[in-house]
Order: sequence, then C-alpha cells, then structure tokens
Amino acid sequence: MNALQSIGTGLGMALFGWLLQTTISGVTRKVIARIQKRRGPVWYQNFRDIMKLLNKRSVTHGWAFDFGLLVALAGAIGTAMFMPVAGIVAFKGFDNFFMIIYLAALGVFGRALSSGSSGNPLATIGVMRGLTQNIGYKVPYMLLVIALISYYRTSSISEIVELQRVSGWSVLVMPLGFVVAFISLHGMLGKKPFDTYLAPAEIASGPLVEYGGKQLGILMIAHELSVFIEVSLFVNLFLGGGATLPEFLLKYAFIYILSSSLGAVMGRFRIEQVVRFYYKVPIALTIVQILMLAVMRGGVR
Amino acid sequence: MTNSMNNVKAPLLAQIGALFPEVRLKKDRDREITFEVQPRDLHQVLTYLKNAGWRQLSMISCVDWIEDGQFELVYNVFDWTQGLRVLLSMKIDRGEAQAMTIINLFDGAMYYEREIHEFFGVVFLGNEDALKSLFLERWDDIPPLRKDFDSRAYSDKKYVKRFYDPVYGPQGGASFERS
Amino acid sequence: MNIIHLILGLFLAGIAAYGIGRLKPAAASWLTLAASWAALLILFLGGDTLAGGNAWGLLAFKMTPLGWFFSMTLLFVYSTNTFFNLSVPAAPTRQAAYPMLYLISLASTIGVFSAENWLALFIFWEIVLWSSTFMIGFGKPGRGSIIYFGMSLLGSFMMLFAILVMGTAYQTFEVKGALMAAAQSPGPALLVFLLMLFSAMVKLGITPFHIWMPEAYHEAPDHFAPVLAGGLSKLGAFTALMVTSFLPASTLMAQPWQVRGLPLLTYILLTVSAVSIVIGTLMAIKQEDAKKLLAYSSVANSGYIMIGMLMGTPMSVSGALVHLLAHALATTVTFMVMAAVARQTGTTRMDELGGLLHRMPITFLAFLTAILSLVGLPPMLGFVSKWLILQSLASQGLFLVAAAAIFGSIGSLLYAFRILSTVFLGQLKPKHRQVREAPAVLLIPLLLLSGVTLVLGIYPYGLVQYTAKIENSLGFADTVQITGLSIQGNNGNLNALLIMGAFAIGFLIALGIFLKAPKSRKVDLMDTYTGGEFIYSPELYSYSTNFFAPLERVYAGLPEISRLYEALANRVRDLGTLVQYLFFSPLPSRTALLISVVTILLIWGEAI
Amino acid sequence: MPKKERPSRFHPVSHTMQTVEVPTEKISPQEQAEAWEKIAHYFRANSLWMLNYCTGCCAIELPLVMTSQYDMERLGMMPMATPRQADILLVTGYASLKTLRRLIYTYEQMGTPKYVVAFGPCAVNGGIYHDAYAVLNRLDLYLPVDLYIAGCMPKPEAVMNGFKRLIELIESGQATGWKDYERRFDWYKSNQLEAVGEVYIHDEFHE
Repeated sequence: MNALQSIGTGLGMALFGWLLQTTISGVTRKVIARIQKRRGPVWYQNFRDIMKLLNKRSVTHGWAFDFGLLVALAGAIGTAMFMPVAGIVAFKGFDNFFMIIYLAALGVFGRALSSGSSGNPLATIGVMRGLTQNIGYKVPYMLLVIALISYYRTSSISEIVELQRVSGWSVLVMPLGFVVAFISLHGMLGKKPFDTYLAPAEIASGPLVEYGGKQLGILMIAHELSVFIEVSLFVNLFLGGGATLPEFLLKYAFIYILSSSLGAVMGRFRIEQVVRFYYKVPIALTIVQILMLAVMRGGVR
Repeated sequence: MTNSMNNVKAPLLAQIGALFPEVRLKKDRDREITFEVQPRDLHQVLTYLKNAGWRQLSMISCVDWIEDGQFELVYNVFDWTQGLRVLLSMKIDRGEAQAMTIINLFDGAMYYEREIHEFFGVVFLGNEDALKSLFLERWDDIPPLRKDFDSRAYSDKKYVKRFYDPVYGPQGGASFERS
Repeated sequence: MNIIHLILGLFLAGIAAYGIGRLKPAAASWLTLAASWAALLILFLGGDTLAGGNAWGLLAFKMTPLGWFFSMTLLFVYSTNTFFNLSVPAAPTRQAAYPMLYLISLASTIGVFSAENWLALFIFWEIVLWSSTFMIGFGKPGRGSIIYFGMSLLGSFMMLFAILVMGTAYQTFEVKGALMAAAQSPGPALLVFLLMLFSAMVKLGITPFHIWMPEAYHEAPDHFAPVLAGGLSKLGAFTALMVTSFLPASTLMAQPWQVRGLPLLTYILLTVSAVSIVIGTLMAIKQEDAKKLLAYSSVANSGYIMIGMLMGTPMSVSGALVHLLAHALATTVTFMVMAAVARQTGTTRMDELGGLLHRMPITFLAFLTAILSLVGLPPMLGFVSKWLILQSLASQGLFLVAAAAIFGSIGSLLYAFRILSTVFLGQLKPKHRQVREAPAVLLIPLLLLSGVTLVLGIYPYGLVQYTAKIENSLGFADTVQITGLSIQGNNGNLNALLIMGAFAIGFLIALGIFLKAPKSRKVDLMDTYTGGEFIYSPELYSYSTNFFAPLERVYAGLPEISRLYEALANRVRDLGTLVQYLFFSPLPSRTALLISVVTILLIWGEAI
Repeated sequence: MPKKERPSRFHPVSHTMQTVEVPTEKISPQEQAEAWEKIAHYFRANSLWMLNYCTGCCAIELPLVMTSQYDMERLGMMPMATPRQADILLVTGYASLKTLRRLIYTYEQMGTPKYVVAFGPCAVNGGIYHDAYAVLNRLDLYLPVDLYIAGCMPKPEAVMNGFKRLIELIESGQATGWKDYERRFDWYKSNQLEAVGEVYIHDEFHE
C-alpha cells in the first residue's frame, strides 16, 4: 500500500471509529434508560448533541485552552488511524502496542493541559483525580499486555490477532488477566464506579467545567475516538479481534454495553476508595496471572 | 403531670426557685419548660443551666410585641443527656432595644444575635460584629421583621409590578408585551 | 589540534576569565561564552577521530565514538548555559571565580570522556567534583553542597579503590585493557565491577545514593543548576556504560545463577534501578518545591538509563544512550525555565506561583516541550528512548522491571502535570501581573534546546544510527537496525516520522473543525463557573498545595532513605564518643593501661 | 455597530458605558445562511441541555420529569452541571433579590443561543410572594424569558408540554430571547441595576 492509500485507510478508520462509537454510545444510552425503566433517547442522539455543540458560540480562556484541545483531538485521531479492525490495517507493521498507548497518552496530556489552563480549580482537581486513577488502572493493564507480548513474541496488534486465530483467544491463555483487563477498561472508559474525575455532583463535571460550544463538541469527538481505541484494543488483544467486520462489531458492542450497564447499576467510589481498590485487587491478580503464565508455559522464553 | 420528665424537672424547678427568686415558671409542657427571666438575671441563669448540663444553645428568637412596646428575646437551650429543653423568655423595651450579649457563654450566639439585629434592630452590647449585615444584601430600610415595617408598601415602592388592563374574561387577559 | 590542546586551551581561558572577571564581570561571561562555543565547534568539526596524544606519558587521551557522544552532550549543555551567565546581574567580587570554575569543569569533563587510562580519568573526575562543589555553594555554602561533596567523595573513593585493585591485579591502568583483563580473569573482577558501578550510581543518583540530588539541585545557584542537573550526572553514565559493556563477555556470565538469561548480579542491579524509578516518581509527586520535584524526576530518569545499560541488548543500550541525551536536554530546559521563573517572581515554591502562562508564553512553550520529553510522549525525543527500553524489556520478559518502568512513565505524567499546572496554568496571582517574559538572552538557550528535542524526536534516525556506531566501538556483537524510516525492534518497529505525520493530519482536521465552528468569546481568567458565587481573590482561587493528596495518603507511611542515613550517622557519632572515652579521657590510668596492652600485642602478637 | 466589550471582572461595568458582543453574521448569500440556520435549529431543538440549578420551590417537580415516568431524555434533554455546557436556564418559582444576582451572573456565563424557561406565576407577577420585601414581581424585566409554564408548582405533564412547546419555538426560530438580551442590553442592565443595585456584590463574604 503506498503512502497515500495507507493514510486514506487510516483516516477512513478514524472516521469509522467515530461513527461506530457514537452510534453504540447512543444505543447504550437507550439500554441504560431501559435499565432505569424509562425509554431513553433515539439512537442518533449523540450525533445531534455533537452537531448542536459545534453550532453554539461559547467561551475560550486563552490560546493554551484551545491548543491543548486540538492536541487532544489530534492525538485521538492519530491513534485511531493505527488501529487494526477486522483485518484492515492502515500502516502494516507499525501498529505496535507501546506506540498506541503513548500516542493516546499524548491526547490525555493535551486534555489535561487545556482544562488546567481554564483557570478553574475544579478542573485541576478533576484532572488530578483522573491522573491518579489513570496510574491505578494503567499499570496492571500494561503489565498484562507486556506478558501477552512476550508470550506471542510480537507487539504488533494485527500480528497478535492473527496468532490468536491460530492458537485460540488470549482469554484462554490468561483468564485472570482478562478479568483484570476488563476492570482496567472499565476505569479507562470512566464508567460509574470509577468516574470520580467527572463527578457532576462533587466537582461540577471535573475537567469539563469550563467547556461549552465547539470546545465541548471537539472534546466529545476526542472522547468517542479514545473510547473506540480502548475498546477495540481490548477486543483485539483479548477476544481475537474478529476475522470479519460483523464479528468485530458484535464483540465491540457486547463489551461496551456490558461495561456501561455495569456502570449504570453501581454507585460512584470516592477517590481514596478507587486508589486503594486499584492498588490491591488488580495488581495482585496480575502478579498471580504472570506467575501462572510463567509456571504453566514453562518459562516464557 | 405524670411523665418521665418529672424526675428531671423537679430538681431543676427547686434549684431555680431557690437560687433565683424573680425567675417565674411561665409554661411547663411535656419536654419543655419556659421561664420568665429579668434582663439582669439572664447571665446567671444561663451559667447555671450550662453547668447543669444544658450545653447547647439551640437558638435565640425575638418577638415584636408592638402594642405594649416591647421585644421578647427567647433563649432556647437544650440538654442532650436528659432530653429537656429550657426556654428563657426576656422582655426588653422596644424603644432603645438593647440587651447584653452572651457570646462569652455560648460562642454560637454570635450569628443569632447578628440576625436579630438585622431583622429587629436589637443592639447587643459587647458584640460589635453583630452590627454588620448578614443575609440582606444592600438593605435600605428599617429592619424588615418589625411589626411597623409594611412589606407590601416596600414591594410596591421597590419592584415594578406587572400591569394588567382591567378587562378580564376570555377576550382580555395579561399581555406579555415584548416591545 | 588534538584533545590536549583543547583541554589546555579551556584551562587557560578559565584562568584568563578569572583575571578579567576581577575587573569587568560582564567581559568574563562573554569570554566563557566564546570559549565554550569554540570548544563545541572544534569538537564537532573534529568528529570522533580527533587526534589523541599524551602528555608526559601519564595523561593519554584518545577520542572514541562513546567519548565523542558524551562530550558533545555535555558541551552542548555547557555552551547553551553560558548565555545564562550573561544575564546574571552584576556579580559580587567573589563571583569572578565562577567563570573560571565553569570553564575548568568543562575542560575536565572533556578530559574524563577522552581519557585513555584510569588515572587521567580519575584526576579529571576529581577536578569536576571540586569545581562543582564550589559552584553549588556560591555565596552561601549550605547543607546541599556539603551533602553533595560527601556523597560524591564516597563515589570517588570507591572508584579510586577499584582502579588501584585493577592496577595491582592486572598491572595496567589502560581503560580498555584493564576492563578486558578484569572480564577474563575471575580474580577481583566482581569487586571491580561492583565498585565502579556503585561510583557511577552515586553520580547518576540511583536509589541508595540519591539523597544528595534534591538538596544540591535546590541549593545550586540559578545559573549553574541546569548544568549540574542536565550535564554532570552524565559522567556516571559514562563509566557505567564502560563497565556494563564488558559484562556480557565477562566471567560473571558463567555463573550458575541465571535469571531470564541475565547473571544474578545484573538482575539485582536492575531491580535496584527499578526501585530507583519507583522511589524517584513517588517522591517527585509529593514535592512542594519545583526544583526538588525536578531533582527527583532526574532520579527516576537515571533509573531508566541504568536499566537500558544493564540489560546489555543492543536495543536497550541504544535506548539508554538516547534517553541520556533526551534527559540532558529536557532537564537543562526545565531548570533554566525554573531559573527564569525564580528571577521574575522570586520563588520556585509551587503554591506561590500560578498562571505564568499568560505572562511568559515562550518560556511556557519551551517548558512544555521539555516536560513532554521527560514524560516520553510522541513528538519528543523522550518517547523514542522509552519505546526502545520498553521494547527490550518486553522481549526480554523482565516483568518486575517492566512494571517499575511503566509505573515510572505513567507517574511522570502525574508530576509533570503537577509542576505544569501549579506554575504555569491556573490563576495568575495579582502580584505577578507585572511579570514580564524572560530576557531574550535566556530565551535563546531555551528555544535552542527544546528545538533540538523536538527535531530529534521527529527525525531520530541519525542519532540512533550513531548509537549503533557506538555499540560497534564498545564491542557489541549486533547493533540496533534501522531500515529506511523505521527502527527495527525485536517485537515491533517504530517510525517516528509516521507517528508525527498521523498526529499532524489529526491536528489539521481538528483545526478545520475549530475554525469552521462559530468564534468563541475571550473571557478573563477569573470569569469561571464558581457555583454562582462571586469570588474576587485569585490567590485563594487555585489548587496547588498537596496536590495528589489521595495518592500521597496511600504511601504516606513508607520509611524514607534519608532516615536510614541519619541512623547511620548516629551510629558513627556513638562510635566516635566511645573512642574519645577510651583514648582521650582525663584519667591517665586508663590510657596507660591501653598503651601497655597495645605494645604487648605488637611485640608478641604473632606468638599468641 | 461599535464593538461592545463584555462587562468583566477587573473593571466592573459603569452605568453609562455598557458594551455587548453582537455576533457578526458572516455576510454570505442569504439563503445559504437561512438553510444552515434551519439545520442548526433542528440540532439545537433536539439536544437541549438544562442547567441543574434550582432557584425556587417549583424545582421539586423536575426529578419527576427526569426519571422513568416522564423521562425528558426522550426529548434529548439532559441536566448539565455548569452554565458553560447548558442551553436552558430554568427559573423554577420565585426569584428573590439575592437569587437574581446569581441568575444574571449564571445567564451571562452560558453560551449562546440560550433560553430561559420560567415556572409558575411567581416569575410573571410575583405569585403568592407578590408583597414580600425580597421577591421580584416581573422576571422578564431582568432576563429575557422564552417560555412560561403555568401552575403554582406545574405538574410534570405541564412541564413536559412546556418543553415540547419550547422545542417547537426553537425549531421555528422564534425562541430569540438571547438575541433580544444582546440587542436591548442597556435596557436590561439598567433594570437589573435599579432593582439589585450591584450585580457583582462586594461585601464581607465576597471580598
């Protein structure tokens, strides 16, 4: 694939990711509404929200406020371009795990910079909570994936997907790891028990406190894209990533709706509980999983 | 009056009667006693009650008896262990409306006295902070809860009313004019 | 024009600077600037084949690719910092010694990197130590310079002892030869390697020896701290790499104890540097003062460098070298920015600062690039090195060390945001409203260094190619491969230009959406959502003290290393009092008894 | 039209000189603007975000409207935490003097286009508090009200009908309260200052 064609597929992948995730989050809002015994909005409600926001005239707090926002969206789009979905890979051989994690982290840092520069201490507290939580769920998650990488001896996502088709899904390789990865994914998506950084009641929706109009619209697009990245990364690494598109969509929808409906029925943790939880349960499970992996597979070499 | 409070009230009434001859029992409800107190005895009675267990000053309220030209200050203290509430009712002249502050006995009294000053105009000697305004922002009239304050007149003077043309019924009605 | 002329020239320039400094301090700063930039030019043009030469048979020099890489890094840091000296206000008379010490320490660093025998290396190492101790304590020799000198002395003595052991055991002081001999013969090889590595760890600031860093960096004067933090800690990395490059071929490898294909010794040292990352990050998150926070982040980053070197695979060593350069550039920029902030606002305590982004935008941009590089995010050089190190960790399967490396990289996000948001973002304090941008003299080095970090981050291939050349010169079997525009990792490859391209495309799309939507209304900083309440005092309206309270509470109770040293110091004091009680007591009888016992032992000691 | 400057924190607005930022419509062919405006109206009408700020006693009816029985999310409406994100400012019940200062401050923090919905008679003519010394008798002198919902505490059905009516107003482009606020800014400001004396209050608790 020459350069232009691969960039084209990459952009197509990013657009597909945004459309897919916005639709599914619209459907999920309906599912959550049904859980709460009400009817919920139409499935394309998120599209309408984003388009309304892009037509609103809101407020800016300086060039760093907007620059950080553009970096956030650029990081999300850039990472989504590399994501392999059902066999379609934009940049063959370059979609390795560490690069995706760090480019997504650039998006997170852009968002932190922009909400920090809004001047509202509520936003800084929200970002502080988000980063504290981030360190909680990222360490076990990345450790598990490193165990996977050293097991499959490759860190390129698309190769891992092929290998899983041959030797069965990674869920069978590391069942405990799957559970921990799901808990971390739950934290990454910011679903209910772990949405302390977005707590509307305590810190007025945390980092989003000063966003409105097009800033909030851009941030929602970046959020949808980063959710697409996290969930499809999870599906590719642990659930075999789908040979055909419908299979991938099915797994993707199942994981996201399961995580959201879990969130719908749980209360919100305090920030200390989140930190204490993440430093006990997932890390212990990960260590047990790695030891099991080392023992069962006779050394990972 | 046979209720559980007897064994608490009896010693209290006896003590108060003995110590403070002028203090008169005004009302004796089931869990609440009201004493009539003179301004000069107030501090002694409050000190005695505080030592006897009535540690919490629930509130100070003020009643405006405009006909006999007096303010009635009611000090409301409560004892959590015995569950009996004691009210000390004290009449002060409405004209120069002055009373001694009790913030040295109960610190909490600061904001109660400040509120009474704002809404009734009672000056509490010894508590300068109470002269500042508390709730009403930029108030420009006499203290609003005094009986001689006419709220309707103030409202008519200060706020623009909505004007309805006198024709009521189906064809008339309020006109939300938006010029 | 060989190395000796270069070093001698710098020494003479130093002395000349002292002379001139007494008369006109400004001229001395210009002289240091000229001298250091000239040295940079000479070394750059000379390349790594600059003629060696030896003086009086003892001080022999030879320029190797490794030496060239390290001297270029140091020289670049030193020369960009000379711009800084220009802006120092009229220094008091005793400051005149500063340019001299500055140039002498510069000359001796080049001496260390190009020395051919251990004695020359140790002599120059000591000169660096002495000159930097004086420069730290300029004006007020406080606790920082004493601790710095004490700990560095410990490291130097360890190195001296190792050199002498090598000298006696293998009868040669030649750097490569002695290490080669040590690698072959079992003899004192273990002792030599350990001592050399410990002395390197002291300079780099790895865990047990890191307590001097926060004190020294905090106390160093503003115009010397960037060099101390960015440059001088790299000396330790030089000797560490010399030693670790000989480890794979050494007898230690034949030891029965193997963990994941690594000798037990290296695995223990790997764990120590992993602990250093974790402790550096946790302590950095807790700090209230900006310079101390950056000092602890240097502790964490030295841990990364140490891990890269100890693992010994071609990719990890190249990662370590790239991380070394990235850390040097980034730390110099951050300390220069903190110096600029301190000059404009008078303090580096984070809770007194805030909102400086609006008054010092260029300084903020330079600081942002440096922080991104320290954290290791894509457009910057720090990402390339962290990627290399993490790749090699994953393929080697070292999970404990990988966990610490990940904790370090995500933890760096935390303290990077802390320093960024308390100093630059947030509310601008009224007393800082008249703060102007840093003087132009200060902005040149800032933009120069952050520009290099950005450019190398986008196009790192030349640099990684050079690290491959260094690996060849150090005797590694195979080196890190680069085909076209992608660095070949053993389980995935990295194309930094492609990542930047994807990011740039994303940025253009975001900009398009941003410009298409209706224009936003600019609002002041204080006009934010305050729950409908009216707040007028920006000082109270910012969140900066004990920033990560929930996280700090989790690891509040852990013991600190400095308490361990205090306990050690108390034991030594007790020992001292005991000796004084025995030998210098007023009662003559006790001392007479002891002297007689000692004499008896001396005379008939063997018989017993 | 001279460019008007928003009242800002550091130099509180003086009574005489008020400035307002009138959005400069890009002078593009008229029909194209209209067409885009119609589409924008569709999006604005179907995704209304309500500011979670309960000023008076009618607010107790809102949880009913939000939860399972009446579920306003069907109409695309969600309660939001900050005025920056919100489109609708609900004045639920009476607006006292102190609340009006906060209402004005919050209203000016919202992004345009924004709408004000007033609940019950208290916003129309003071309702049962018409003779109270602290309650305002006509809200539309101080804030442009787009919709009144009748009922001294309007039932949830009335609230839902009110929101339906608001959606129709927005879709047909009649809900232009915010434009009116910017066009007649001086008139509104003088009313506000006359009633409230000083919007950005400075006293012992707000130093």
